[in-house]
Amino acid sequence: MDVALACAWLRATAGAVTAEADRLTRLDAAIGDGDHGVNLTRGFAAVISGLDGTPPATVAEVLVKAGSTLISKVGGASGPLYGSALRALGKALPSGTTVTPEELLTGLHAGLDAVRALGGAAPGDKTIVDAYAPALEAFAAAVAAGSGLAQATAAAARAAEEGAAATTAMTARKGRASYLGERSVGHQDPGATSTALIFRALAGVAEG
Amino acid sequence: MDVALACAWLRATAGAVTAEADRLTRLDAAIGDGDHGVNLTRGFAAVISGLDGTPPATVAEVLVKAGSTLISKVGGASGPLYGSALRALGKALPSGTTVTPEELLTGLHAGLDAVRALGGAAPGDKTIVDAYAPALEAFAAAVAAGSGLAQATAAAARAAEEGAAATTAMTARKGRASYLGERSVGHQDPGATSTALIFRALAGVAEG
Amino acid sequence: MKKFINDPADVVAEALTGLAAAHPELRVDLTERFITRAGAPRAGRVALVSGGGSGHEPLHGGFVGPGMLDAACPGEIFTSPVPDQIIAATRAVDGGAGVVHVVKNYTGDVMNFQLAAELAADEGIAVETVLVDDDVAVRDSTWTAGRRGTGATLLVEKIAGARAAEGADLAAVAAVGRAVNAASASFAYALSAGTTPAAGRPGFDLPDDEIEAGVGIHGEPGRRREKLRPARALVHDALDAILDAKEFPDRVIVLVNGLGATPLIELYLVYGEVAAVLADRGVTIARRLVGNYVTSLDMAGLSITLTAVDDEMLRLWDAPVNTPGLRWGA
Amino acid sequence: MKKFINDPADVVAEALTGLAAAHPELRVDLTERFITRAGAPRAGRVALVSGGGSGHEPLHGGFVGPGMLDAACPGEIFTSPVPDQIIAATRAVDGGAGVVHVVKNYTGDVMNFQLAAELAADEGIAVETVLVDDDVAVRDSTWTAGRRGTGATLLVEKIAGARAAEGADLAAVAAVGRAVNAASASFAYALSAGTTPAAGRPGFDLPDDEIEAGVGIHGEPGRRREKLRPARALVHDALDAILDAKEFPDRVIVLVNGLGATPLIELYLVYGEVAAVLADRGVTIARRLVGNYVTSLDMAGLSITLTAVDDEMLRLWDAPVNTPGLRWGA
Ligand SMILES: Nc1ncnc2c1ncn2[C@@H]1O[C@H](COP(=O)(O)OP(=O)(O)O)[C@@H](O)[C@H]1O
Ligand SMILES: Nc1ncnc2c1ncn2[C@@H]1O[C@H](COP(=O)(O)OP(=O)(O)O)[C@@H](O)[C@H]1O
Ligand SMILES: [Mg+2]
Ligand SMILES: [Mg+2]
Ligand SMILES: [Mg+2]
Ligand SMILES: [Mg+2]
Repeated sequence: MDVALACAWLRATAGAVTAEADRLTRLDAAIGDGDHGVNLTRGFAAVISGLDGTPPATVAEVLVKAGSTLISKVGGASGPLYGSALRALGKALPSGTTVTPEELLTGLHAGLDAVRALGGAAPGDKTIVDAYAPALEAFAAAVAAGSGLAQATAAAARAAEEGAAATTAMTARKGRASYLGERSVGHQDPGATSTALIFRALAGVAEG
Repeated sequence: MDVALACAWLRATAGAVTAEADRLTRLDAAIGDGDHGVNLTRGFAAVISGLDGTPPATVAEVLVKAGSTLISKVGGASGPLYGSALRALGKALPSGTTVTPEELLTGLHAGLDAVRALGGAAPGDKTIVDAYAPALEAFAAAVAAGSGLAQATAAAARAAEEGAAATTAMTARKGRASYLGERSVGHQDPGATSTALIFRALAGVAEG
Repeated sequence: MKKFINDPADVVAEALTGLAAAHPELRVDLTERFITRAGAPRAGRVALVSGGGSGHEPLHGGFVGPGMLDAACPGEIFTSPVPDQIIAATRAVDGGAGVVHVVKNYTGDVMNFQLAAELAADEGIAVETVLVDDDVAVRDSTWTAGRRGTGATLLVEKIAGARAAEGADLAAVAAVGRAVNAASASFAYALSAGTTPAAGRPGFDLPDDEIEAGVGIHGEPGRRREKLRPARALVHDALDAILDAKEFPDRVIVLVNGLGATPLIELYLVYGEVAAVLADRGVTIARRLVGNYVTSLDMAGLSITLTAVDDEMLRLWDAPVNTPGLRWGA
Repeated sequence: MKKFINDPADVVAEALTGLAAAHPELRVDLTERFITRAGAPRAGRVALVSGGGSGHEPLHGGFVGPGMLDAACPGEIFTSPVPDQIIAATRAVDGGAGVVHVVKNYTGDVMNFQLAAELAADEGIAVETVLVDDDVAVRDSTWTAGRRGTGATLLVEKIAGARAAEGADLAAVAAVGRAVNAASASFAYALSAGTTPAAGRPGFDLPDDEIEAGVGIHGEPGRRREKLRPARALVHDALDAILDAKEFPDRVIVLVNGLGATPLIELYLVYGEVAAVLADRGVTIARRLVGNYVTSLDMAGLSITLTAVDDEMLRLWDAPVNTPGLRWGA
């Protein structure tokens, strides 16, 4: 991954969350407060307008800056979580204009750790973690099997989507949906859904 | 008209405004504030529960008491107007247990005068007056022609109903509907409508 | 209809019971249906009595207290009080210096207060009536019932109440009340109708993209129905109507008043637009009030009132007031 | 959606502009998005900062002023503020004696305030966080995000604010805030959902005869949907939930709080029912507040909060407060 690809990833994510804002908001309205789509649209719009000036020189800087922007602009639960994840991901990368799949794997690990440290969610709690963790696992397996970035990110995206779909059956134990208890069952988690969009955006740009 | 007939008239009126409360309220909602049916239902319910003790000894007393009750219980525009009308009607009657059609005519005259003195409405202003005035005229003509009470009140009721229907074409110049100006055209006046119900109730009990 | 009520017929009575329990500093006569402050009557002081249909809370009951009303008479919802209530309240607060009736200009209110004033005169109580008719959405004409009383009622009650509190005589209290009314103009918009418990359905229907411009506080239709537009455009039009109707030569008090279901965040947004337009037009805002004061049940809507004030009125506006609905300096 | 707004994206910014114009006694930083009282920081005094999503007005911006908050950070509608706002407000009001953050217990609020508190610590500003989690509709459990913060926020801000005003130190101010929260329990009902400007449609749909029992102030679903029943029955159930969840050994402060579109007349009616039930249960009401304080845009609904108070808390409750949304003794 180089700087251009990192920037392309963020732009593709911005496009995806904007296009899917309504669906994300609807999912959030069902078991939360109905702002997830608006939150991410606002946040990633700020991220890509931050890229419009002179873009940072390294992949790490791109991602750290994007994370800081999310923290500054989104609010809510998803702002600090995605913001901290991207910051941790960036900070775990070597400084340089390109990053290997192995280095990206380390970064993605750090990102998930940040989400879990800040939010305290475990797999099965019906959160971002339920898409992120399987995506990371699939990515790790692909890298271990010697796949390139395109293949590994495609595997991660598929796993994130399956993970997001699997949240439908879960009872929320973190975030706003946890207030619903059993009534949260039957609804797909908005944060897990947006996580899948983010991994799908990565796979899309990595594919070429 | 004797005391029993006066009481029967009030009971019949109470029944009519209760049965038609929804229509009166709907008419009032269109060009006023939507309480006319509720107002009259509440008022005449109080009137007939006032009759439940020892009924007054004279027709005059029955009607004065009913008028006072309306003033005390209804509020709004219709309470003082109908209340004053009944009080004036009663006060214009000779004290005695029966009243001739001629005496009733004098009383009805006094009632209309009270409405006009208090409310200042002229014929054509789209108010109670537009049903009351033609009813009175028809009653007077019938009495002059030597009709009995049943015939005279039937004529009055028909005239009141025609008068109420004619308010549809009028522009309101008094009461809440006057705020609407031209927009009040096309709606029948609720007060004129309830006036017609009151005269129809009288005709009904006079008929036997 | 979904409301937090028991029997629709009991709403006013039960709300008064709650008001009495919530405000030990008020006395609520549940039989005669009026609200006075503790310690009434105040000997030698002019008393202020107002009233009108319920459903406009905190008006009027919420404005009973030091510096404002001595008594309020709540009628049924959207129905003026009856003379019995008004005379009972008038008697209860008359301290020998006379009583001012503050009456919103609606046929029912006017007639019922008039009958009560006649009864009071029979009993030797001097009554002056201050009629409030500030709603410029209704064209004033000798051929109609005249303009409706809306938001300016709060200003009349506050300023006349302050004048009474400082010991002015009956004529002076009534005079300042009339002056405030004469210096006031209001205009309201509804986005949707309120629902009276008795009717059980909204007072009027508006399509999803239409509003009622110039609506009355009982849901009376206004000047016209129009398409919803941005707040900025609506404020422009409302202020045009207000500034066309009256002169505002000097400083003004501005009231941006919610009609019930409009969030405070929108009222503040609208106040920002009002302040911008008035700055443009060279009108100085001396004081302002933003909130729900003269409501119309759960109507989504708001009204804007401007009152031209002189130093005397401003001094009286700033004087302490201590009521459930309006409180400062106390 | 019908609202008095311009562009939905600008609602919070434009409402802040209006708030700034309406309240010269407040300072509104439109760039950093926070509200402080004039005269901040107060040297040597503990400062109180709160914040949360917008749409709950007058909470929190309307509670900035002497005797209550030093600063408020309004987020986007129903979205917690970001750490930048919170740290900027914290810096602006820190008078050297430390800052208390009053935070409603929502994941987003907690995380954003936590990040800001870490930044403050880096800058050498001592911060104590008081978490408000009074909503007993949500079963408390280590397996969930815990109870939500709702009506008790007002009581925490008022009482801790009074403690700060009299010069207590950081630990003492935080301690009384936590004690108030621990002594509070709330339960809410919604008759219909509010509509955020961004979403443009109600947050949830309820059939014409159903209500949401235990709703959250962002429209979060509650314990259950049920048929609308008379106010008396709803109050009984709400108080059962509250009294089951906590002990109220002595006197209480009662807050009957409208969620936005509920007329005051209904809130008073409900307060009357609350007073009757508590009299039955032997709970003494020391003070009460009835009105719209912690709202949810135009949601039709209400919440009931009970806070068990001792003499000290009552004294602090009665202390003067002078803010746009709550004012007495000043
Ligand atoms: N503690 C947590 N850990 C991980 N993810 C969380 C946590 N709390 C909430 N989330 C995620 O955040 C999403 C909601 O984000 P958003 O709607 O933007 O914030 P808010 O709930 O503050 O309105 C949820 O769907 C969930 O996936
Ligand atoms: N000045 C008046 N003179 C005669 N009738 C009037 C006058 N003003 C109003 N009315 C009558 O009163 C009716 C409305 O009564 P009601 O709805 O009970 O009172 P309100 O208008 O106070 O709600 C109108 O339809 C009209 O016929
Ligand atoms: Mg959300
Ligand atoms: Mg009417
Ligand atoms: Mg009426
Ligand atoms: Mg949110």
